[in-house]
Amino acid sequence: MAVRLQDEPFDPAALLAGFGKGPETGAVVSFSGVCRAEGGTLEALELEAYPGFTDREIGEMAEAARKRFDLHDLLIVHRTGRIAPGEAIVFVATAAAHRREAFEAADQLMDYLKSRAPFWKKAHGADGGRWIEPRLEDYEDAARWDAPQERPV
Amino acid sequence: MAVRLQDEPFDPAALLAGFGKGPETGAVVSFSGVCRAEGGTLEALELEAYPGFTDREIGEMAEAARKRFDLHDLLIVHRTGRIAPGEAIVFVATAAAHRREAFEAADQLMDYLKSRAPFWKKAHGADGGRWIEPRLEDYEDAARWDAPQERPV
Amino acid sequence: MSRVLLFGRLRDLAGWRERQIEPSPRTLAELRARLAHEDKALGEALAHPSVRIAVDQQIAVGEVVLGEASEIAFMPPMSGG
Amino acid sequence: MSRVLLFGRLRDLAGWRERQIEPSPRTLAELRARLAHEDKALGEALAHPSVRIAVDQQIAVGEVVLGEASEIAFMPPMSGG
Repeated sequence: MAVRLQDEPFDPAALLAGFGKGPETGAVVSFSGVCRAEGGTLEALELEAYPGFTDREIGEMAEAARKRFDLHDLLIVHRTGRIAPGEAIVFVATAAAHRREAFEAADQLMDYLKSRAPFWKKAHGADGGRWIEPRLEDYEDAARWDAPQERPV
Repeated sequence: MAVRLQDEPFDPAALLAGFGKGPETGAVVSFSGVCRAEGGTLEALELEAYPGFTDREIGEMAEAARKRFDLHDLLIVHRTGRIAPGEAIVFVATAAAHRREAFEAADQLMDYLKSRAPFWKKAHGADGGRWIEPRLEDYEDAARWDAPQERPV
Repeated sequence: MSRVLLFGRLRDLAGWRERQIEPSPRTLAELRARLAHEDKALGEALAHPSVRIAVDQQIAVGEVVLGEASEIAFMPPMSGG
Repeated sequence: MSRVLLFGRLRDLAGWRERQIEPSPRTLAELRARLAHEDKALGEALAHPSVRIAVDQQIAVGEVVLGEASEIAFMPPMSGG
């Protein structure tokens, strides 16, 4: 299991090449999040992390997912700094005996990374930069995995 | 969009390398199904397809998924013939603007491929070969995507 | 002339995967009868309700007049990939 | 000496990302007051309930005695990756 934050670009296919080679691994899911061109209006994304804090938080979520879904292997790589359209922002790969666990773990980790992981994101365009916050649907996606809340009677 | 059945082994990472490069693609999901060693009891899987029929059926499901999930790109590669432990059996990749569509399309297509696609599968071990049928949970997984049934009143 | 295809365990049971049948049977029932006449166990296996039939690569249901059909496939439950 | 870190739009608002503060503030309230004294707009932004605070990389809630704390981070709502 590994979690990496890095300023350097990475190639999702190269990361998949060495991943999940256990003899009893039957299912490998990968997710690559890529910076969209937004019709040419986006010059770059800027992603800020809190080194030490961000990696630890992601590492804790990763370890919880590894246990919950009985993963054989897990890899999370996340870009920071300035990211150009077409470049990968995040890569999550999960390996398990069966596909249900591999899919759900990757899906859950991505919901977490997109809405609750400690990153701050700025979109740079022709009109300058603006800080962006999660879309409402990102919160909703992440909430799918929460335990049911206790309600006062 | 492409659907391929092939007797030759393939490398999932190499398939991912050229996939989903559209400028507005923000999410790429890949699934690789791999032949498990089953603790050394499995010598090989043998997968039989009905050429012409099997590819057409998979192609129709792929086209339906492409439309339903508004996919930017879709690739399905499926092995046939004799497959050794550690070799990939199936690869599905989906590309979409956002991750929910990419995840659900890959998940749904895998449920279909594992339970309803026209393949016949034989496990070869030290004690000879036996034909295998979908696990109950494969049918259940696939049924998650069915429209609610009309009930007679 | 018709081509008959067997898949999965039906192929193992019959000991063949593909056969030419001449003259072409006019109905599915006639084809079943001719195959069962030669191989009773195969005839019974082909009649099992779990076995689906494709005529010229289209799923056929119930009794079928084969007409110009050239390819009849007997498919046991599919295992998925 | 304490290190203060600002993230996201707080960093843009203040015009700095990291600062040494000397002498070390004894409480979070004292730190807030000293920052607000220099930059009223920043002080108000830091006081917004959506801003989370980490003291030595642990989330802090409510008023906090900083003690030997060496790193105080002010974090606006996280955007995710």
